[in-house]
Amino acid sequence: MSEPLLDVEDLRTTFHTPRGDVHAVDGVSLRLEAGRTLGVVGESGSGKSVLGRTVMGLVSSGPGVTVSGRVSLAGQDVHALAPAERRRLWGPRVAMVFQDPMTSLNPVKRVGRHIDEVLRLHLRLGRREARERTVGLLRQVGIPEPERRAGQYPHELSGGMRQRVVIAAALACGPDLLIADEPTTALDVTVQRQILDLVASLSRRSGMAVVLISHDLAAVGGRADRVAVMYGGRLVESAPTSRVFGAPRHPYTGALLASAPRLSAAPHSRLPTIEGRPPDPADPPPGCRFAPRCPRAEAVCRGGAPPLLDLAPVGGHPHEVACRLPLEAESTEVGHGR
Amino acid sequence: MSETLTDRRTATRRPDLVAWFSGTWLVVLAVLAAAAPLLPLPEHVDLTRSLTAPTLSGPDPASGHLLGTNAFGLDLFARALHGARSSLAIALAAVALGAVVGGALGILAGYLGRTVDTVVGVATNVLLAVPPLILLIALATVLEPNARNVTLALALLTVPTMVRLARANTMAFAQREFVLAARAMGASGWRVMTRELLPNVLLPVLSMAMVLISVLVVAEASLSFLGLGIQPPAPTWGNMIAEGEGRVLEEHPHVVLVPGVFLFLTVFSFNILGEKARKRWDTRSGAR
Amino acid sequence: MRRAARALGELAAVLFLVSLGVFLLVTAMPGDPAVMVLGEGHPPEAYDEVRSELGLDRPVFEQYLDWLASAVTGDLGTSLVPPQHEVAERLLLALPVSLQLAAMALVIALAVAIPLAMWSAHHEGGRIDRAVSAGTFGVLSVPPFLAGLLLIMVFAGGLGWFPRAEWARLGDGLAANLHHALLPALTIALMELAQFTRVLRNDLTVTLREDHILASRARGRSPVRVLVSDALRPSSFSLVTLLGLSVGRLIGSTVVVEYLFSLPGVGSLVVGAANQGDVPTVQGAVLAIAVFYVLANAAIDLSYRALDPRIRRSHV
Amino acid sequence: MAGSGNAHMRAGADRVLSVHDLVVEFPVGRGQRVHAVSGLHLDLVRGETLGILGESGCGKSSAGRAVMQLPPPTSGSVVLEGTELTGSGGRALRRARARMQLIMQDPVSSLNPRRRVADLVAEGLDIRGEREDRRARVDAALRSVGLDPDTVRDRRPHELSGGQCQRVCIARALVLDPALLICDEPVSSLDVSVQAQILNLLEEAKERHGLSMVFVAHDVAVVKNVSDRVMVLYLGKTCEVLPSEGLHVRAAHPYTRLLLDSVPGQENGDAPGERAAELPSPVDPPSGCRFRTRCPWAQERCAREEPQLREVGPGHHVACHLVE
Repeated sequence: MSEPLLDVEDLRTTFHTPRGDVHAVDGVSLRLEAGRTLGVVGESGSGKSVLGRTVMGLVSSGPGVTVSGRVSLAGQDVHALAPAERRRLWGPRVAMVFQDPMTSLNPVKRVGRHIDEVLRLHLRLGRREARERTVGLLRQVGIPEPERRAGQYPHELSGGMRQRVVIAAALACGPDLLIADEPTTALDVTVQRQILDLVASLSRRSGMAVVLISHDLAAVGGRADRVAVMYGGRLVESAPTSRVFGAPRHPYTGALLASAPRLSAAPHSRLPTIEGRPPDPADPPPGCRFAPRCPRAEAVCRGGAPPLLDLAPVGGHPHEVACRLPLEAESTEVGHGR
Repeated sequence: MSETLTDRRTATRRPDLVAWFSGTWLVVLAVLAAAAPLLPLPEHVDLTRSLTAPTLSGPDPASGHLLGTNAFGLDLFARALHGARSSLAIALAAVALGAVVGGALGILAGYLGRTVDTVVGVATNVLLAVPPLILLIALATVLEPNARNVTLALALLTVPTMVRLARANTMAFAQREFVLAARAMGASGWRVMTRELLPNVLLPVLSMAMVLISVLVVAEASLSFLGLGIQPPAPTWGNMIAEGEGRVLEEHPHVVLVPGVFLFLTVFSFNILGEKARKRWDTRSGAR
Repeated sequence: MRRAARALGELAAVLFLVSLGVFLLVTAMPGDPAVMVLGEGHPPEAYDEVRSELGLDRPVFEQYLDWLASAVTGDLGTSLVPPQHEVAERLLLALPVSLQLAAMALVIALAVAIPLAMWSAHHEGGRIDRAVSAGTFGVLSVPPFLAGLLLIMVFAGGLGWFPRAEWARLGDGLAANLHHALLPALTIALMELAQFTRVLRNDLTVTLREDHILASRARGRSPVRVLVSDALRPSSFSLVTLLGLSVGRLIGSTVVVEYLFSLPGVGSLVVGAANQGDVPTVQGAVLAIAVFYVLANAAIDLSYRALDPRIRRSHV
Repeated sequence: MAGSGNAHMRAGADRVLSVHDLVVEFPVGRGQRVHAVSGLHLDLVRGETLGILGESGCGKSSAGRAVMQLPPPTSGSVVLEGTELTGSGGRALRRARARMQLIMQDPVSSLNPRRRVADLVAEGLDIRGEREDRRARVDAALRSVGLDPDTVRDRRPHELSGGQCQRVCIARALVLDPALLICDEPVSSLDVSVQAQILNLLEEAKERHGLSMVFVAHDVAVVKNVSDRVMVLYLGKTCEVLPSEGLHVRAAHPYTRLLLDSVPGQENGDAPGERAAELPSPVDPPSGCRFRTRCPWAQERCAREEPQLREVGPGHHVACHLVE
């Protein structure tokens, strides 16, 4: 196995709030090799966005926040770096795309300047050169008439076009890793597909690794090599994509897959549901966070946090599950997709 | 994410002590002011009764003049408390009047729109076309300077702010889906305004009222200071401070400092509490 | 374009109604202006003569039209109080003093407030931020007349650095002029300064929380660059709004401070006239101030377009 | 399509709702208008669910609200249980609204934050002045949506989760015993696991109360799951009307196919995709077929001539020149 590009070890992000400590990320470990795509899936409040920002180093220890554990990016410990050194990573080594392209572009700056600035800051390009590169990048992300578009303000572009601009700015310095936090949630279905296709093709072309964060299992499914499922700040399952869809081992993953309506199913078929509601991050249940909603839960599940164990047959890709009573290996035959 | 959470923490923890102090000061002041005529205080207004009292004496509890006397031998503590009576009563009455009138007009204009909105809007703009203090001076030129007229003038000053605030909030809430939901259930316009909008508009209006009280206390004091408000020897903080103009100030600073400190603490307390209220309740400021 | 025409029409309507209101002040007055001119014990013929001279024997609306017509040509009538100067002349003489004070105050306030707000917002929740916020609250609670008295006590009385109550026109030399203007200008500036700092700081902290700031940081920009080039400009809308709101307060403070320092500005003029019941002078001054104020606010509204490209497009 | 016509309208008496030639336009200044809905026809049989499918800007929400007369449409006719709603103002309209209820996308925002759950649910009863059994009817409504009256009755909306708020919204619609429920993206702001609960709840409510339903959403799988018939809208025009059974196989209109191909997990490499990404402005929609600017098969005829809805199978109507 090659040296991973990203190696996260027992990462914990805790916000200290008046209501008590919120363990947004609670002991997550994961690895990602260069050029691969990892999907991180979870419902709102699962900690997936905070995980992305902590990996990036945008959230770091300070007043009100404690980060522990280790994030190693191409051998460098992100959280041990001085702020100025960490900033030098952002752009050339790791970049981020945010959920809402309406708010992630500065409304009073022209489109081109968002990209220009990164080029001149990190690559020390001259004005002219930066301008040419900007137009090239806009063309590369599929924006028609890039020269004209560069001079426009964000509000003059559609949502999909804006997200392309955000991606172009993220890619400007050729990062090794792109963290995309719900990049398509705010967009229409048809546009959503275009953006995901774009990220996939850029990743293929430049060998860039991608962490694709989403609430939608199916959206991640078609693009990721591996999928990690989060619940209540922890990883509950992490496996090759086909295994997650074909033979999920964690009851939560299984229930999540089953509760999404499927195109192939007959109309008016009742959907299996997950009863109850997600845990309160300030006051999580003891033991397995999913136990209160889990039909399989027994006393042992409420005892202590279940460890993330590899259940894959020897020699196969790791299939890690944090469950004391996992589903049978081939119990549910869930078709890929809906 | 991290910033929001930290902010919430520091914001809830820090100013509580200051807020408690402010609240205590206002309560104590209000109680003393209300009870001032009943308290055994030295003379505060009648010059013929202070002929024997020392003039311009400094603060000295032993002399019976806790905070000293002014140029006519009138007791400053008594004057400050009686000044608080008129200041607080005028400011509160004016704000209440302004909130009721302005709030009602704002909701009507915001919900009904069209002609009502245009008329109310132009009227508001006319009132706002004259800077507040200038409007007060203009009114003071032609009106008898008594408590009622000062109150009415100050109330007029708050109406435009209240109209704008109520109108902006009404328009924001009217867009919210619960108003649509109420209409979908057959609610009439009157019901929507009184049952759906009013409760939501009330909180920002009340918190703005808190902020405006301090503004009005200052406005009333300014008017008195300029000799256009309630006339001496009847005490207000403004005309008490005006007594200290010129040389008096350097030789007997307490003449200015006593009413000055009362004014400062009161305005500060209203500012602190008003800001706290606004942070908690105001969703949308009425500023243009 | 239609929007601009509409705004212009509304502006005209407001100015018309303001002038009507200002004019009607006379009718609301308890005393009789003619008596005021003549003093007590006047002969009855003289009374009628003065009344018709002042136009008081004609219908109110006619009087108004006359008054408006002369006001537009720059004739604001004469003062009721001897020496009966032309109101317009006195205003013109007083105006430079007030404008200079207000302008100096605004410059001082902005020069201090912008860096202070940025510094404070950058350290949100920290010790500096808390100190600045406590300080601004304190300053906001000191009305200008009180602040002025205290400043006089310390800097003019105790330390003797500044004159206490005189004015030097620009003709007397720039140094003398500034020496006399500084203390009153500082008094006026204090409250604006505190207000600007507070609002700008709050606005910056909100802007700094927006996604595009995070995105800019994620591209590796330094916090100071982010503050200056990404956050300040979106926040400058509220600064412009604030300028608009502060003009009214600024005029009020200038009036009070001129009166306090006995400076020969519009404020002293209007307060003196108000105390003497000199209605024409008050009318003239209020009308002039209102017109200035309305136009200033209209100019500020216009400047939004220059700052926010989103508004720029939707307005045209 | 994006074409017009009313070939898909059915004959027969048992219709809860029929809408003819519905047009919704909004002025946007400078004499321009947004054409949100242009000539929409639809009908609804008792107990039926019609799904309206489309992306943002297709006019699906405007259509739902125009049926509610919130605000009334620019033109067209809306007949609810034999009563013409358009043009009937004031009191008569307010009475008719009790028969149709609206469920909206953002459950938190559709509840007045300053009121308690019991009052929110009873709101329709209060408006109608129905005072008897208020408490009992509210409790029954809360129970029917799976909420425990004793725990939620005195709570305010911000103390509930998004899913619970949506249940409250459904309860307050059901308490009025309506004939028609218009659901405007009722699950799109909810998490997947909660979404399934709400969808099941709507199905149960529909069966128990004999409701008819108009279900507006952008998610093909969700719409297919709840609907009997599906209508696909694009830029204010109807592209296709078809039974939801077998929708993913039978859909014929290029736009419906594009929507299906965009469903995550359904990507298929050899789909032709689309031509330009930009959605045309609803202020100045394309001539002829409105979808032609994004349609991979568009021909010269599509710009000239507006396609009409034609029957291509049982209950299946398509507005496209190219579909046989």
